[in-house]
Amino acid sequence: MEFFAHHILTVVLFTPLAGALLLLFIPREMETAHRIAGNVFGVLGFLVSLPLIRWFNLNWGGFAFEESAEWIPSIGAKYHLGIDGISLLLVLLTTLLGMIAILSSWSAIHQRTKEYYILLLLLQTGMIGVFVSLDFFLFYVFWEVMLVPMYFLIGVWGSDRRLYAAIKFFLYTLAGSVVMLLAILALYFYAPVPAGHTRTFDVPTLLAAAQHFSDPLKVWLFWGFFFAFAIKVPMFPFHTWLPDAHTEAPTAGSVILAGVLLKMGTYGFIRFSLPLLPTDAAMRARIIHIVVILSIIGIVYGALVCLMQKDMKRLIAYSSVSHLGFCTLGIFALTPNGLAGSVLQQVNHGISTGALFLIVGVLYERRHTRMISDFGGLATPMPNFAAIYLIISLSSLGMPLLNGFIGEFTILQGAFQVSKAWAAWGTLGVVLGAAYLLWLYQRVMFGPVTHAINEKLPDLNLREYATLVPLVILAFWIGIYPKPFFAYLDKPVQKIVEQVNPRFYEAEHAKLPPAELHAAMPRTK
Amino acid sequence: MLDKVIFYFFSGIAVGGAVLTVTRRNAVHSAIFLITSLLATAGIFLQLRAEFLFIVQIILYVGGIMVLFVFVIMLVNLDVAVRQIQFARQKWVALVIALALAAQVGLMLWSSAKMPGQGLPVLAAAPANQLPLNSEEVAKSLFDSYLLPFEIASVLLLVAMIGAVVMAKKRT
Amino acid sequence: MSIPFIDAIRGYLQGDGAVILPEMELTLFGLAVLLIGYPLDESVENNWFWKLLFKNFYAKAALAGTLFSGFTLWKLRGAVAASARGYLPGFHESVVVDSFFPFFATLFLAATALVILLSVKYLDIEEEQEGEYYALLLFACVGMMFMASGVDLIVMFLGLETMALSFYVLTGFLRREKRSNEASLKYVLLGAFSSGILAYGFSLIYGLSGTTNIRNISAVFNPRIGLARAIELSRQSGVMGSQMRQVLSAEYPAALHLEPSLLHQMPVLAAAAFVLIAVGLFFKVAAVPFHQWAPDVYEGAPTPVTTYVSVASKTASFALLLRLFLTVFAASQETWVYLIAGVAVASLTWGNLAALTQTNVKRLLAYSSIAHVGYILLGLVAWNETAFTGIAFYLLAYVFMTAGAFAVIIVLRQKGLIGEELEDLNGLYQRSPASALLLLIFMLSLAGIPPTAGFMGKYFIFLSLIETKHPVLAVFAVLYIVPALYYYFRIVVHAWLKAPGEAPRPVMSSAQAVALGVAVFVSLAAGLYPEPFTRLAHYAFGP
Amino acid sequence: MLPIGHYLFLSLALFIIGAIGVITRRNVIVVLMSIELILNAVNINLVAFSRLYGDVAGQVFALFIIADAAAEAAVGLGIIIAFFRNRETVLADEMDLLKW
Repeated sequence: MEFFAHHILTVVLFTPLAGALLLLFIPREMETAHRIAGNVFGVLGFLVSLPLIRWFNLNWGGFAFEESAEWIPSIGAKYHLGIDGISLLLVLLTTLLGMIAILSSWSAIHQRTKEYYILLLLLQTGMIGVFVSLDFFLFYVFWEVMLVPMYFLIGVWGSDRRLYAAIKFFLYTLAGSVVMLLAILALYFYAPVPAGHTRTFDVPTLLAAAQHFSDPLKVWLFWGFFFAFAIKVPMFPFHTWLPDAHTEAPTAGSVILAGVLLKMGTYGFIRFSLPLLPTDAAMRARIIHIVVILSIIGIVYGALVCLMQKDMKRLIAYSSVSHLGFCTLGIFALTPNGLAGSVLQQVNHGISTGALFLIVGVLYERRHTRMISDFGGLATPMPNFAAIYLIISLSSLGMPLLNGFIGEFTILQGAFQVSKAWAAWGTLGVVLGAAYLLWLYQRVMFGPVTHAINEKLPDLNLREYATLVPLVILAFWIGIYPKPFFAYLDKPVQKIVEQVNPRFYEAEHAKLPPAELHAAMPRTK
Repeated sequence: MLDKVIFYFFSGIAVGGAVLTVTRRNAVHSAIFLITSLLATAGIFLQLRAEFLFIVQIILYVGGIMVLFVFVIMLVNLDVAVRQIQFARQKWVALVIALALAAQVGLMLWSSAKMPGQGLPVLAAAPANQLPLNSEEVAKSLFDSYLLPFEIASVLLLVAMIGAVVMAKKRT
Repeated sequence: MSIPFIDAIRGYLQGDGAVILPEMELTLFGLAVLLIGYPLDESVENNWFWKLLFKNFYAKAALAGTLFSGFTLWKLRGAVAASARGYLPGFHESVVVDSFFPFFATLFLAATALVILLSVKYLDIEEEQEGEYYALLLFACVGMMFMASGVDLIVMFLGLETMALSFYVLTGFLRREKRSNEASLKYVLLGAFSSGILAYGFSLIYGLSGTTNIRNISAVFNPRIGLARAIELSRQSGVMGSQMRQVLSAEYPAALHLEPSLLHQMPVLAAAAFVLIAVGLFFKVAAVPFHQWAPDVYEGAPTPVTTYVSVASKTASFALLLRLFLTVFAASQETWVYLIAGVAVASLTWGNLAALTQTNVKRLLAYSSIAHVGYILLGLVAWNETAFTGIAFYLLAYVFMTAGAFAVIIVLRQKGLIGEELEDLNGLYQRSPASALLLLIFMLSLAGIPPTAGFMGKYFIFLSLIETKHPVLAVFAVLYIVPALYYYFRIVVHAWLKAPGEAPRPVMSSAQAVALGVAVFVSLAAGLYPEPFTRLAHYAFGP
Repeated sequence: MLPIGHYLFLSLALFIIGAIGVITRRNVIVVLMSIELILNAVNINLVAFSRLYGDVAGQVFALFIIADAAAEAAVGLGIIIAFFRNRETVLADEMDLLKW
């Protein structure tokens, strides 16, 4: 138990990997055994991550559960793990969605089950690794390692154009990450080395050192990281891999892609890009301007494209572009509200979009088509499904009392503090979001049953409830009582804003009498 | 003066032979001109007081290697070769590049010849009173300073022997 | 008891002989393979005991030779560490055993051993199981080892030629195969041409310095280290080259101030010599634009020989190139760096782009290896400690991952199936999951995806480019990973995602399994826990 | 002894002629002969420098170059014979199984 407490991140990180290794030894023919083992380790992976919630100290501003061991001393790379509130939420989201994704594949995957579960579990380790690494070298290794299982998940179990989508996903992401590698190496090289020390890849050390870099260097580094993260998020001009990958991937793959993989980009922005913003006000403003405009284009463009889609999965994929636009907008507003809202919205997006992909998966398993025109009036044969789908749709479009509202509202609040125009464009995105999601719902669920074959579709079975209900509960929870979630974000967000936008707090202090300062802080207080 | 005459005589033959080697259609003619060129080179070796190399050049090169060439030319079907066009398609490009390269290196040599010490960064030439090298000294140094290359050369020749046997023997 | 003959041998082995003992052992084993095989042939046929002992006798003997030599090398390494000067010279300083030599020699021996393991079954299928083949493998390795240990132009050149001649013959070893004939003919013509160019460059260097020992040459070429070298030399007896003797006896200060400015700016003749030597060596390592032979030779040669050519010949030529560039041409690095950078970028570009459209796996890997040369040359552009470690690490990784990739192709070669086309790989995953997995790992390593050896090699190269302020080259280099991944994954797609055709299940022999195991172990270990390998690579360029 | 430049020019001329022969000729035997010319050019350089410095190394080097030329010729001609047995041609252009 003591070991567990001291190495909890290692345990969380490697539980899925252990499962993958175990699966290697199960003979190829025993498909049920693969499914059981996969699910056991999916659940186990989630369970071991739960103590993180309890043991996490909300008042501790630094990284918690830190572990550090020598790895490659000659180049200064370490096995260094640790999380703060932001990564905590994302790790939990990963383990939860991983478990659900594994469960959702029970009856969807019929060929090469062994490899399927191995790859899902490997992917899980890779994703957790990205969120918990506090060493740039380790971070980069996980960042790239994760691409290979995803490539195969799309390439082997995807639909018709899977080969194209898989390699497109791989090449796009790789192109961004190799540039990031250069940025990491530059950061590593330019950071001053104290006498008697070797160089280091340690994230906190390097980011602290980066504060004293010259502005032009910081700008270069910023853009170096930017491409990797922007492709991953994906931001507007770099988003073209996303519809293909999401559409062609199997259901579990889409859930993971939308739910977790995209968050790596936004996580990277918060963790690595913000500290690299130049100190010079003009330079910084220019960069932020570019990024925010790209985010807003993403929000509006993504939503508009959604209105024209005929394929349900493609529609949801484009909606991700729009939703992630909110997240980046929130991050680069550089206000506590924007940042906290952005992280929460990332979680929300994982929940809602993950659930939406599961819903499409449910339909796909029954009809083997994703075309909107093949459905219609499904509310009649599948009432319970209709109810859950409605809740999820509303959550995704930002209905009050559901999670999406909290996230989007906080982001818009944060953006409004900086610029009214940004908030206005964001609001337009919210409106459009309501339009395409409700229209989709109407076309699929309402009206008379248009195809005879749809009349006899069975409603959700127990396993499908098990995948969807937790997400619905979470959606309500965050929508009604988000305080515990914000509580995790409070300290880290404050730390980041103090670092990257110190004048924000000064201005707030000046504006308000001390007594009211408390109230002006993000709604977490 | 005599030196110059001898030099130009031999080098004229060497260059002329070389040019004819690469331009003759008939491979046998090429081989004969190559022999001429190599013999002229042997003359230049002699002028440079490398008597041992002079002999080696004649016996080994002209007597050994060239006989090998002529044998192979006889073995393979010459008639076909003669009737074909003899130059590869890219010859003009190649010629231009080669000549440009020649001009450039020539220019380099020309300009360095004008420099003190003829552009050579080492010391001045050997003093005139130093005895010219002779076969004895070559032999001594071959088995003393250059013993290792000598040993490696034996491996090299062994490889060549195995190679020639492997390549030329008929499949059993 | 003292027998004069034995004493003489013992004295030799403790003196000069000790320095070339690994090479001597290999040569002896090569001779044994050549000579012993024949008389045993007939007795082996009928007796089960002899059959067990002498089945694949050639391969077993050759493998034993590499192991022996490797063991001797290991002991030699200890002797180097214990020596006062940090290196052991021999034969009037025409060879040295320093930290550079054991690293490269180990790579050559490892490559040779891998190729021997991979050859046995292949030659059985081709019905060409002959002692000469293994003897030539060993002699080629001897040549390579002299390329790495030689510090005399003559030794280096002869080592290079021994290696090259062995390769010409090995490439054409399948005499009835027309492609094999053709490949070896192209190889010998272009190879001999490039050797001629290289020799011409060597003759000019000799002319510039009056000596063939590269340490003395670099003393002449690099005036700053000249003084130190002159003093060091003056303390030794039996210095080679009357010219050097003349310099040192009385007037080395004069020698040093003789045309120092000329030396500094790389005189025209030295420039010409450099260009010729560089061109000759670019041919050998197959750098653009001197790469044309590589795809043809790779495709036509028997696949184990292809492995050997691509892995060992390239590494050995780099060893020679590094030895020369790091000593003789070190001072003029600023002058020639542009040439190298141009060749590196051209190799990266052409190698990666031409590989995109290949349908023959061996050809594809040929172009990809041209791209790898580009990365290694970029290390020479950066020219700092990280870069040298990177070059050594890259070569190490390259040896094992490329050998592994070819090994999978060799496993595919069965009776009636060549297995070199991309289509032949279709459904490899269903036919042989283990080979498919290994292939995937090697492809990831070749592409440079962590955590594999290939990534660590690239890591050092990229870092050195950043350290020496070559950001544009660095961006170029990293972005070429993307097309590289694309064509490596074409192979993976065929092996993993395409349906199998009629092709039979490949059967892996135990020798092949061992070779693949070693290759995959290094490819993964050097990526997951690179520390020991990093130290090894660092050690190659001196403590 | 004549100025060293004379010998360098002679050797350069032979080298260039040999190189042109390698590049332009299609008859592989003649290509091999052109390579012999190149090596011969190398030897002229080496012997001339050896005489210039009164240093024996050049002559020794030239000796090894000759040995190497012999070895290369033997192997090269062997390969040509093997090639000829299979293909009945000695023209470089007819080597077309592999993309040239």
